[in-house]
Parts: sequence; structure tokens; C-alpha cells
Amino acid sequence: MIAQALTRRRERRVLPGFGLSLGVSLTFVSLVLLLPLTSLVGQLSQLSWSQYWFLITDPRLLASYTVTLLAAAVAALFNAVFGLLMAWVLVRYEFPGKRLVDALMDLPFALPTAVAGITLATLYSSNGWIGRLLEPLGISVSYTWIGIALAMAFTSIPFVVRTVQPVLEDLPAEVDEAAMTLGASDGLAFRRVILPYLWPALVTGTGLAFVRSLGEFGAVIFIAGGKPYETEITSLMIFVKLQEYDYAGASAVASIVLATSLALLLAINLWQGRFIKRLHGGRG
Amino acid sequence: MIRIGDAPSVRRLLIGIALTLTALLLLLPLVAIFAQALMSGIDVYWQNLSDTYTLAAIGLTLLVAVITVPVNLIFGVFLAWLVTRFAFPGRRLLQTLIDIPFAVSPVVAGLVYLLLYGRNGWLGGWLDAHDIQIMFAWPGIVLVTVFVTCPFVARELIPLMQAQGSREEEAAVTLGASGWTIFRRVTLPNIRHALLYGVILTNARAVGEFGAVSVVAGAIRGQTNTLPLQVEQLYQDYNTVGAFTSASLLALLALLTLAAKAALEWRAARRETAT
Amino acid sequence: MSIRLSQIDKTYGNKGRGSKGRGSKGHGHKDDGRTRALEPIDLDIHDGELIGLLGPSGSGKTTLLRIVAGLEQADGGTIHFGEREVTHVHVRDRRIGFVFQHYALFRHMSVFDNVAFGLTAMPRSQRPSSGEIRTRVMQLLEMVRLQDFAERFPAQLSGGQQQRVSLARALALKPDVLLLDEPFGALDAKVRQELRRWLRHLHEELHFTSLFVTHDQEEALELSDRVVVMSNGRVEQIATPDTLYRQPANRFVFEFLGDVNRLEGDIEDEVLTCGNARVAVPGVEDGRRELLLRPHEIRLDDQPGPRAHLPVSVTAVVPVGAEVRIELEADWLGEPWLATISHADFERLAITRGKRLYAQPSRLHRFDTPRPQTLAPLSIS
Amino acid sequence: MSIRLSQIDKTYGNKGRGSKGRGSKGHGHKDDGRTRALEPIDLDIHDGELIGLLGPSGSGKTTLLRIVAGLEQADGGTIHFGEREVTHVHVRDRRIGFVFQHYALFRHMSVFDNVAFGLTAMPRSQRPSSGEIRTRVMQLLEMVRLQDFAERFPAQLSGGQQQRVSLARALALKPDVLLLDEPFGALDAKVRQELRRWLRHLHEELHFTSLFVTHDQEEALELSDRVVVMSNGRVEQIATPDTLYRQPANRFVFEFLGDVNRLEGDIEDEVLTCGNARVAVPGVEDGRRELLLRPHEIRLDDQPGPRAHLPVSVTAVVPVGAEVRIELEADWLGEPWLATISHADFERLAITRGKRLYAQPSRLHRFDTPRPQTLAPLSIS
Amino acid sequence: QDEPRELLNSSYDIARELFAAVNPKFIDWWQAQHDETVSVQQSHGGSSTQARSIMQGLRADVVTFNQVTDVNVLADAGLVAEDWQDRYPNHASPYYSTTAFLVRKGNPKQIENWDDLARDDVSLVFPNPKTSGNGRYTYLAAWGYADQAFDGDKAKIEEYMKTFLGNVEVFDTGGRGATTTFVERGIGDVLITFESEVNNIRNEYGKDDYEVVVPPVSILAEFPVAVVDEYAERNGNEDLANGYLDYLYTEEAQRLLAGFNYRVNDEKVAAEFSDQFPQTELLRVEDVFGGWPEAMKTHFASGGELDQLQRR
Ligand SMILES: Nc1ncnc2c1ncn2[C@@H]1O[C@H](COP(=O)(O)OP(=O)(O)OP(=O)(O)O)[C@@H](O)[C@H]1O
Ligand SMILES: Nc1ncnc2c1ncn2[C@@H]1O[C@H](COP(=O)(O)OP(=O)(O)OP(=O)(O)O)[C@@H](O)[C@H]1O
Ligand SMILES: [Mg+2]
Ligand SMILES: [Mg+2]
Repeated sequence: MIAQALTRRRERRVLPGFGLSLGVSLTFVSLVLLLPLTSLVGQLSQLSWSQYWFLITDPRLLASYTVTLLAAAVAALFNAVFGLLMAWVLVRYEFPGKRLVDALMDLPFALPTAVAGITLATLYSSNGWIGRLLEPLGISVSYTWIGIALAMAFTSIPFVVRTVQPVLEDLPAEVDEAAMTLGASDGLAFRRVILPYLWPALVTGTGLAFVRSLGEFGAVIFIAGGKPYETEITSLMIFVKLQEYDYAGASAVASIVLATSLALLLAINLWQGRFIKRLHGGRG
Repeated sequence: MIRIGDAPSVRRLLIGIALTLTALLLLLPLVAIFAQALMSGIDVYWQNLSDTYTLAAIGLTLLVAVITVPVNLIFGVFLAWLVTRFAFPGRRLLQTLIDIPFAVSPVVAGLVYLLLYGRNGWLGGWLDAHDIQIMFAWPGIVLVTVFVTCPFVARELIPLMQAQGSREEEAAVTLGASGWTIFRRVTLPNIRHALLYGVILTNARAVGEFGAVSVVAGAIRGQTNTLPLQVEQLYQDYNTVGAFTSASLLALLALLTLAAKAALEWRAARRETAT
Repeated sequence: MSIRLSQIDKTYGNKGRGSKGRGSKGHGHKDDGRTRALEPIDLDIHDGELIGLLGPSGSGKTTLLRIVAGLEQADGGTIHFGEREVTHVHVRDRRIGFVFQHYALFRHMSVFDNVAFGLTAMPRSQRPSSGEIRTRVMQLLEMVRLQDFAERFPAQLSGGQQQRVSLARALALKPDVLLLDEPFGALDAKVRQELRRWLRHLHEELHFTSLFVTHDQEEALELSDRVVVMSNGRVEQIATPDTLYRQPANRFVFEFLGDVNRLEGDIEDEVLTCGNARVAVPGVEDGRRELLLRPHEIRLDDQPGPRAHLPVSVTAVVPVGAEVRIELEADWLGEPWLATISHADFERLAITRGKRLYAQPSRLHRFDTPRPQTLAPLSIS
Repeated sequence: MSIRLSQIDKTYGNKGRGSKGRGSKGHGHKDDGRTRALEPIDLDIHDGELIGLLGPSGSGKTTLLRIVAGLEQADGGTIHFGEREVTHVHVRDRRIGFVFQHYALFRHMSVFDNVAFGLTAMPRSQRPSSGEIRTRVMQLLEMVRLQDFAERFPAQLSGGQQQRVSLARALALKPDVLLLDEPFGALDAKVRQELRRWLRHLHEELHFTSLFVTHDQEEALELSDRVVVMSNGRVEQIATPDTLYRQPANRFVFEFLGDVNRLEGDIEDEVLTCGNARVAVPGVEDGRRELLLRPHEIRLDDQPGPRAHLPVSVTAVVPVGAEVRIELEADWLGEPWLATISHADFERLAITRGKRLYAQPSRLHRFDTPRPQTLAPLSIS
Repeated sequence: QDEPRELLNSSYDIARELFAAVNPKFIDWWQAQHDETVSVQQSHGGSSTQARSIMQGLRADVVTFNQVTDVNVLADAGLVAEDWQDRYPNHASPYYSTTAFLVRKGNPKQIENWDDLARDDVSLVFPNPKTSGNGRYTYLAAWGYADQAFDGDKAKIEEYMKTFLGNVEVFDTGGRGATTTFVERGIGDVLITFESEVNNIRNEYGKDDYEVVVPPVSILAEFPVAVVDEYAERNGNEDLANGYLDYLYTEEAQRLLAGFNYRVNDEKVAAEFSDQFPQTELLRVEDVFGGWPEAMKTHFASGGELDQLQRR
């Protein structure tokens, strides 16, 4: 009986490898991803709610949330615009050096964040190549939130470009053409017709860039001033708590960052699911 | 064909802005790395490069990459096969789970591993009792690197395999092919570009990870320093030139990565137009 | 090899491949979001027959074919190939050849390698020598008239050529049964006709049992020994093309197999009235009735006949081919009628757009009785 | 609004949209990798005409239409809309409506917003009030019978409904000229016929000048006032459907407009011989000749007639519709012939597959003379 | 022959060059005494980070830290003997230092003492007391000065400390970071760091660009050393570890240390280098703050004095 049931089960899948790939995937996911995260939960469980609340609402920490969120938001917004521009230029126009520019877009992924941080700090310090030019204008980048945002922006450049680019590439010429035959000017056609097509990709890319920026440490730490209430980022606060042997505290702060990031990713996924459903037949 | 934004003035303006920003944001830092590294001349550069600690860091970094990449390659392929070829409850969840490393700050990633495998961690006590050293040794570095880089291969493969569908595999089954034959002769050739790209990304990230590794590495010179850590330490030692020398190695690696990727894309594009 | 299905049925769960491309408008939807793709189906296919599965989109043709192939598992019922029960046999061991709608050729392999795949994938102990494989593949390529294309890649072939490769590939392992899912669906009309012709020759030559899916009536009728008409996961009729056209089992089959004109009206004393139109319908009981007729069952004249008074006006004329297609409208008609008449009649009546004429049905069909009825001839003198 | 093209031509460079989807196997390839899409073309379209552009794939139909629209720039020549020269006027300002093959609806906008787009995109000074826009859009939706679908999104509509929205959208700005690129190409046969009918009504009602592209002969003949037949970037014939079918200007047009059977043989003393087949061809000079005939120009009989001895055997029978389609083969034939005969003849001759019969051409056409010639009637008795 | 025994010294981050110089000498010394070739590995980082790593399993045999608390943490965890401070002379601190100021050439802002650092026109750079021992000493030194100057008037001390902390331009996570900020980025008027470090910087970046100011009152910074018994035992390195620490007290080592600008207790060596180290009053943490544990609790713990001062 059982043997028969088993053989029946096995035949259900026509393609081979279900059991094996399920086994490998689940094992890996549990061991590498989930198990370590449970240790975080374990640390948190040592705290009472009021302790937890007290820890995560420390005014200095609150200030660091603000700085981090703000800088990440600025970085993500910058990348939304810059990424859109780059995607547009790379897809729609031909110009010398295009392939090089295209390849350069991936640089921040390939370059270690620490290297990026050190380099940016060097470039934008008041005696660096760029900082020197900015100083007379009264703009200082290093050790201000601008620097933080800059480092975050740098490390998350590829997200927007690489999500928008393929969508723009696949955008049929008819979309442009339909808008033009209906008398729309370039600006209007872009705003009302093309942009909505790119919207899901743009939001996804920007969201990823934002999440990445929230967690960024290596690149930011060199250029952030680390001044309490001003240029302290949340990752640094986690780092500080670790220095103080305060694992529970570090875990608490980490849990906030993690929850924010996951919630954001989830929200984007859900939103996109609904959006896409509408575009591809919303009845079902 | 006439398309939106074709007017020469618009085109020139946009290209101009794009190129300027790219130069400032991406090209200049790259140039700066090499400029700083070669500041004191090629001899010093060479000398810095052949420093025993730097060489050890290169070795360790390579070791990490050599272990991480295959592990994630295998996992990525299995996972992609699983979620694109079968329908089962929890498929969506699994797909979301592999994105976790993207949402986790590298410092936190290091922290959770430390909490798990450290001497006071859940498994740490047992490991310590059996004299197995994971944290502050290369296995720990490999573990966190695997964690941080595990989504790359799968994320490259899944959309592609989804788009390709399983028709060719089904055709192969009707022709009597076994599982391994199907994978090797039908699936693999179709995904090899994406696979290679995933590997390249994994490798780049594995070689360059700093935040997570710095938490679990213990910073023992010549033993648990990877190249990015070495960069940081040299920098802290006032050895700017040395730091940028190591950085330039990493940048060089990054450039090679980009070149490899561009070459792949170019070849793929050429194949497409050839047919 | 004969094929016998008994009581095969299939219901799809909520999830699955359904999400993409397959509208959820399909029939057979159950309340719980599950789709009844096949009602229990019995089917007997004789050795060497060429059977067409015909039906509208979503009627379950592909599902049935894939179940026969073993690519899908039925929820219940049994399948026999000859005397062997294969219900739980894996695709790999069913000895079938499957031809996919979009060819599903291996993109990165040459035509030769595609055709050779089944042979080279055999376990080493049974595998023919590479010389034998070469001979066999070249034979097959010759058969599909592609011997000169052995080294090409699929992307370098036209759709029709690709489909031929796909066929050769499926035949390489000498299957007992050949299954084809809309084999010509993606090809354009000319190529389609050519391949159709060619498939029939091939089938006659090699004598395997074949089952193919199509939603093109003409294709089904032209190719098949017998046609299985499906709708909503049910078999509506299984018959030879000729029978199907002359004795449709029900209204669905009648409508599905060709253009149909509808005539609805109240019948009193064997005369149907509808607005100012009247027609004699001997033997039909009183009441509101709907009658159907095919375009070639309408004759046109410039005055009403004794048995029919159906005034119409011409709204379109297409003088293509042996016959002229005429579109007719009238106050008493819900939808326009389509009539096909001979060029001779066309010229005799000097038909132009806007011309007023009288229609005379030569036959009328009813499907509201348990058995379909044909009222004929109603022709006048 | 009349349209006048003179000496419009177009050659595509090596690059461009050509890479994706558009095979490079098309005709008109020049040696340098450039494609001559249009030879210099002259075309006069009268105000209010409905013109079909018909031709095989790659013949330049789309290119021509897009040039008229202003979506593509011609290399030379001029375009006039009425008296106004528009050769260098931007699409935006040509006052044309364009309907795309795949509808190209804005998928993120509701049906209402799609139709309203052109109106809301006007500069503020000319833009109607939102109340006016609303009224106008609802009028249009009513016209295309979609008033109940205003709030739906394109993905929630069937193909036919989407195409109707696309039409309403194109008509919202009251264009002088309506251009349609294979408007029904992506729809299935039933819907296609319905929309065709509906477009003709619309055209008659609104009196704009329309130009539509199709590669479906039936569609072109049924819809158009005049048809432009193109091949290889050249106009082969411009004529009404009837003329086109009865007096094709050349062999290409003849072949393109319907099924054609070929008969090739040596002529001596007004008799064509080909293997054991013979047929009388009065008035044709001696030599090797090719003659063509349509399927309905073949009669079948069970014995040879006095003027033709053409033994054939039946290889396929499709008894669908008013006529029966028969495929014929013979030793003396290169490709099989297709004949369409009446059901009456079909039954009289008791035709089945394999049956041997004699064909008798009722007409034969030649295109090797400067002007096409028809040899008729050759009918016996 | 077997692999040479390896000793791992876990140390604070700015001691890299120091121990890079000490280790070869020690290896020779050990070779001479025991006829055994050994090797010494270094691990450097923030001293708290180092202590944490050791607790989590970094198998260091000895620690050479710049903060007593960090060793105490190890003692609390049972890795180091409770009485470690009594095992070696001078509270197990083979050398010591104090906090000093590095100012730009010519001392343009005329910085002489701690009160100058609280002026409006002065901006400071020193590492974050939360993450760095260096920073903690600076903080305590400033407090100690204020305690003396205002005679224990808590309100005034806090007032002073607030302005002092408010003048900080950048808080780096560690000493070297702060130095880079001050020297390479050109930020701030004063860098506050260990005296030993100050001299190193001058050597590294040029004697002429910077000047050292040693204030008349400052804090005594001890550099505690200890054997991590637990690991040394497991590694079989107990003798080696103890030998290593013993060696730091030898004259040879003390001279080496003084050469790196650390103050030493060996009288002979101290006399040799006396002109290099100006006389200052050095406050002991034990005296002013009641010991490190107490200081940590009141000043540096979450919600402690430092957090209060930085709150706004
Ligand atoms: N994997 C699946 N999951 C859910 N529903 C399915 C699945 N496959 C098919 N169906 C549904 O089962 C029904 C029958 O589908 P099937 O593909 O057999 O139809 P078909 O006759 O081949 O149609 P077509 O002509 O469009 O190919 C449809 O309602 C379809 O939506
Ligand atoms: N952008 C382009 N670049 C290069 N060649 C092109 C381009 N557009 C069209 N062509 C070529 O010009 C010729 C005419 O193309 P066109 O699209 O006008 O044909 P068509 O009659 O509309 O064909 P179809 O019925 O396939 O749509 C073809 O050979 C085609 O390959
Ligand atoms: Mg199907
Ligand atoms: Mg076209």
C-alpha cells in the first residue's frame, strides 16, 4: 500500500530532481539563512518588552534613525533620478564610449565597500580632488550627512539602472508612437505614458537601493563624522553596542533595521504584485 | 523611426549630464585609487604588493572565493531548478527568503553568525568543547561570505529559467533522457550565460565583503585578514599608499569582473544577431 | 499500437501554470477556484489511426494529450497502450513521441544533435554506435527533407522547417504512438497546408498511431481518420470527418464546424414568423423555436418563393474563389446572415451592395429535440 | 481629406529596429546589407476612400503606412494631405489617427483614460473642459459599443475589445486620415470577421479617409473600396476588389489572391502534353509553357473529355462548406492540385481517397505574354 | 622538526608597529634563553573589539591592551586570572602614557591647557569614547582637569564638559581614524590622543607641521598586559606567554618602548629619555573615579554621564 502510494507520488512530477533540489534548498536555507537569524531572536528574547522599548527609543538612537533614514532616502531618490537618466541614455541613444559607461554602472557592486569608502573620503575631504573645489562654495561633504548620503548613493547605483534598463529596452516602440500620433509633446508623453511603464521597476530599484543604504556600513563609516545626534548612523550604533559587549542591545537595534528592510521589501513585492496583476489581467 | 526624446538638443543635454555624473561618481574614484596607489612610484607599489601580510591576505581572499563560489553555485542552481520547475506550497516564501541577505546589514550578518558560533553562542559551546574553531578563523569568514553572497546566482537564474519555461526539458523527458542528462545537455547550455554572470557577481562580492567579515575575522595579521580588511588596517596604519595598493588590486579585480561581464554580454548579443 | 482511455479525468488545483498566459476565463471552473479540465473520458483509438482532437480554447485538448503522453497525471481512470497498462508508467518509458506546439527544439544544438538526442541519451548499454546513430539521423532528416540542414541551428530555420525537425526528433526512437500538440498552430497558412499534406503521407507510410490537437476545423477534418470534438472537458462527438459534418451530434458540434446562420421565430401551423418574414417549417410543433442553417443552404432570388418570404438586403460582397460570399441584413434578423452562392447566380442577380433580395433556405436544422433534426428539402419547386 | 504620395521611396540602413523580430530574410536586400523597402511609389487616395494595402510579408506595406503617418521619414518624394504638404510635418501635427496591430493601448490607463488621452494631451489653451472631454469620450465608447467598460483596464478586455478601444482612441481627435496597421491581425477568425464588418459600417458613417494594411486577401477584398497590391516594395496593382480578382495585372497578383494550380508542358499544334496528360489550348504558340488555373476552374469526371486527358488520383477530401475540397495527384504533376467541387458532383462521383478521375479545366490563364491571357471556355460540350 | 610554536598577541590597534618591532627581539631573546624558535602573531583592533573577539573564541595567548576594563571583562569571563593586576609589576602595566594635544604648526590657537579646549573658536578631534579606549582617556582627563579646576563643583564640571564635547568636530571609531581626520583631512584645531601617538604622528607626517602640547595636568594611561590563561593552557603556550610578558619588563624591551614614545618605569631607561617626557601631574583613574569599573558605570554605560552630556 505504502509503497504504491510512494511510487504514485514520485510519478506526479514529470521533471526529475524535485526531492533532491528541495532537500538541498531547504537545508541550505535553514542552515545558512534561518539558523543564524534565530540567534538574533534568541538574544531578543532575553529582553522584556519594556527593556526592548527603552533600548530602541534611546534619543541618540532615534537621532541616528533620522540621519540614516534621511540619508538613505536622499541617496535612493538621487539614484532614482540618476538611474532613470542613465537607463534612458544607455537604451535610447548611441554615443561614443557607451559600452564603457554601461560597464561602469556595475562598478559599485564589484568594488569592495571599504575601498569605496576610503576612496570617497579621500576624494571629498577638504583637500581631496573634489572637496577642494567644493570648499570655497561652502559645501563640505566629508563628515556631514551629505557624505553619508553620497557613500550610500555610490554603493547602490546599480540597483535602479539595472532594474529599469531591461524594462525600457523591452518597451515597444508603439508606446512612443501611439502617444505621438495622439499629439502628445515629448515631456507629456514621457510623464504620462513612458514613466508609468517604468514605474514598477523604478520603485523596485529605488526600494532596493534604499534598503541597501540602510544597512550600509563599510563605505559610510569612513566618510561619516560619527557625531552624536548629527552624523551617527544606525549601523554604527550597532557597532558601538557590540563594542560595549551589549549583544542584546545590538540585537535590538539590528532587529529594527532588519524589520524595516524586510517590511519595505515585502511592501514593494505586494504592491508590485497588485500593480502587475492590473496590467496583466486583473480579473483573476 | 521617430521616438520620444529624439530631438538633438534633448539628446545632447541628457547625454551630457549622464556622462558628467558618471565621470564624477564612478570614473573619478576609480582613477583616484590607482593614483593614490602609484603616488610614490611603481617601486613602492611593487614593494607594498609583495609584503608578506598582503600576500597572505590575497591567499586568504582567494581561498574564500574558491569555496564560496562553488557552494553558492550549487545551491543557486538547485534553488532555481526547484522554484522554476515545480509548483509546491511555500514556493513564494522560499523565493523571498533568499532575498534576506539583501535586507540584512553586513554588520548584522556578522553579528548573527557570531551569536551562533561564537564561544558563548548556541553552537559555540559545543564547538569549543570539541576544539573546533569556526569564528576568527577562515571557516567563519567563509560562512559569512556564503551568507552575504548566496542570492546572486539564484537571482540571476530564476527570472531566466522562468522565462524559458520547461518545454525543452519536457521534450527531453519524452525522448527518454534521465535527470542528469537533461540538466547537463539541455538546461545547462541554456542558462550558462546567466550562470556565469551570477558566478562573476558572487565572486566580486565574496572577494570584496568587508562589514560582515570584519566582525568575525579577528584581524590576525597574515592569518585572518582578507584583502578588504588588509586595506582597512593599512589605512589605519597611516600607510595610505599601502592601503591603496591593496585597494587597487581589488579595483583591478572589479575591472576584470566588469570586463568579463561585458565580454559575455557582447558575445551573447552577437550570437543573437548572427541567427 | 491501440490506445484505450477509460474514465480519465483531471481537475487542476488553484495554483500552477494557470497563472501565466492562461486566462482564468476557461470553462469548467468550480466554485472553489479549481478547474475541472476533463470530465471522465472514454476513448478508443485503433492501431494506426490518425486522430484529431478538436475543440475551442480551454476545452481540455492539451490536457488530454499530455495525460496520454504521461506529462500530466490523471486524477483517475486508466490508460492502455495495446494490452499494456501505462497509467502509472513514467513518460520516459511510454514509448511515445511528442511534438510540441512551439517545437521546443534544443536551441543550442544543431539540427543533427536535436534529432540524435533521444538516441544519445540512451543508457550506454543500449545505445547504438555513433555510426549507427549517424545513419539513422540522416535517414530521418532525409525523410523530413532536411538532409542539407543538419549543421544548422534551430534559430536559422523557418517555422515549418523547425516543426519538421521536431517531428524527426520525436520519430528517432521509433515510438509506438505519436502525439502532436497543435503542431501547425504557429505557422502561416501556406506552410501549414504543405506540412499537413506531408504529415498525412508520413503517417500512411510509417503506420504509427497518432493523436494530434488542433483548434482549426479544416485541419482536423482534412487530416484525421476520426475527429474527437471536445468542449468544456467533455467529448462531444467522435466520428469521421464526413459524419461529423453531415450528422453533428449536437448544436455545439454543428456550430463549431462551420459558419452558421440563426433564424428565431414563433411557429404556428408549421409556419415560422419573425417580423415580416415567414417560412414554412413542416413538422415543427408550435412555439418559439430557433433554427440554424449553413451559408450554402441559402439560395437568393429577386422574389419570394411559395414557401419562404425572407426579405434581406446585401451589405457586403466578396467575390473570391469558386463562390461569392454575401452578407445579408434585415430588420427581422438579430445578426447578419452569411450566404455563399455561385458566380453564376451572382451574375444573374447582378448583386451589388444595398440590393434587396429574398432568401430561400434549402435546409434547416434544429437542435432543441433530443436528436438533431434536419428539415429538408424546403426548396421551392 | 485626399492623400497624394509622389515618388516616395525608402531604403533602410544596416541598423535599426531590424534586429528584433523582423527577419532579415525579407526581399529587397541590396548587396551592401541595406534594404530597399520601397521603390519610388505614387499613390492617389480620394477623400473618404477606404484603401487596403495588401501584400506578402516584407513587401513594404507597414513602411508605406508609417511614412504616411509620419512615424518614418521617406528618403525622397512628397506627401500631400489635401492641398497641404506634410512631407516634413511631425507626426504630432499631421492630424492622423493610427491603429496599431497589437493595439498599443496604454496598459496603466483605464479604457476611459486611453480614449481621453489625445484630448487631455492638448495644450491647455485648446483643451476642452473636462466635462466636454467626458461627453466626447463616452460618445466614442458608445460608438465602439464599450460604454460599460470605461473603467476597465486594457488587460481586462478581449483582443477584439482592445482593438475597438484603440480605434476610439485614434478617433478622439477627429483625424482627417485614419491609418491601420494589420488592425485585425492578432485576432481570431470569428472576432476578426465581426470587427471587419463593424469597421466598414463605421467608415461609412464617419466618412474619413482610411488606409489599412493587411496580408489577408479576403480581408482586403471584403473591406476596401480599392486595394493596393504590393510586393518587393513595388505597387503591383491598384484596383477595386472585383477587378483585381477578374483582371489581375500580372502573375504575382493572380497567385497572391487565391489558390493556384500549375500546369506545365510542351505545346504543339495547340495541344499541351505533359507525360501522359494532354489538353487542348487553342491559340497558344508552340513551345514550353506554363498555364495556371484556380481550384474552382477544375471539373472532375470519371472519364476523359474530348479536349482534355488529365488522369489524376484523389489524395485528400475535405467535405466542408458549400463545396468539397479535393487534393489531386498524378505522375505528370509536380505539386498536387487542389480542386473545389460541388457536393452534388462529389456524391455523383462517389469520391473517396485513392479514386482515379479525370480533370477538365474550364479556364486556363497565361502570364508569359505582355498582357495576361485567359483561355476560356475550354469546357467540353 | 615540528612547526614552531605560535604565540598570539591580541593588542589595541595603534600598537601595530610597536609589536612589529618588539616581536623579533622577543623571539631572539626566547631563543637565547630556551633554545627554541617560536613565532608571534599579532592581532590588532579596538581594544574592546579585541576583548569581545577573545570572549567569542579568538584564541589569543596574551593580551596587551590600552585599557584595564577590557582585561577585567576577560577576567569576569574567567579567561584571565582574577588577580591579573598583581601578577606583574606596576599593576601589570609595563609602560604607560598620558593624553596630549597635537596642534597645527605655530600653535595658532594658542592651546596650552584643557580650558583652551572649551573655547568657542576651537574645534577638536578625538575618537569616540564609546568605541575607543583612547577616547575614554581623553574624556576622563578632561573631567579630571575640570574636577581640579572647579574643585569638585559638579555643575561647573558638567558645564565645562558639555562645551568641551560640543567642540568635537568628528568622532571617529578609533585612534587612527581620528588621526587621519586631523592630519589628512585637515579637520579640527586640536587632536587629542596618547602622547605616544602624538610623537608618532609628528614623525610620520613631518616634524614641522605639528606641535605637541602636553598639558600640566593629565591622566595616567596604563597599558595592562595579561596572560589569557584559558587559551594559553589549551594552546600549550603558558610558559611562552608568561615569558612574553616578562620580556616586556626587561631593559631591552623598555628601551624599545621608550623609543616608541611610551613612558616606562625602568629607572635607568626613564633617565635616558627624561628630556623627551615633560613632567606632568598624572591623575590616576583609581583616585579620581574610584577605579575603572566605577568610571565605566557612571560615565560610559548606556544612559551614563557621557550620554547625559551629549544629550540635547
Ligand atoms: N496547470 C494548470 N493549472 C490550472 N489550470 C489549468 C492548467 N492547465 C490547464 N488548465 C485549465 O484547464 C482547462 C483545459 O486546458 P487545456 O490546456 O487542456 O485546453 P486546450 O483545449 O488545450 O486549450 P488551447 O486551445 O487554448 O490550448 C482550461 O480551463 C485551462 O485553463
Ligand atoms: N527599421 C528597419 N530596419 C531595416 N530594415 C527594415 C526596417 N523596417 C523594415 N525593414 C525591411 O523593409 C522591408 C519592408 O518591411 P515592412 O515592415 O514595410 O513590410 P510589411 O509589408 O509590413 O511586412 P509584414 O507583413 O511582415 O508586416 C522588409 O524587408 C523589412 O525587413
Ligand atoms: Mg492547448
Ligand atoms: Mg507590417
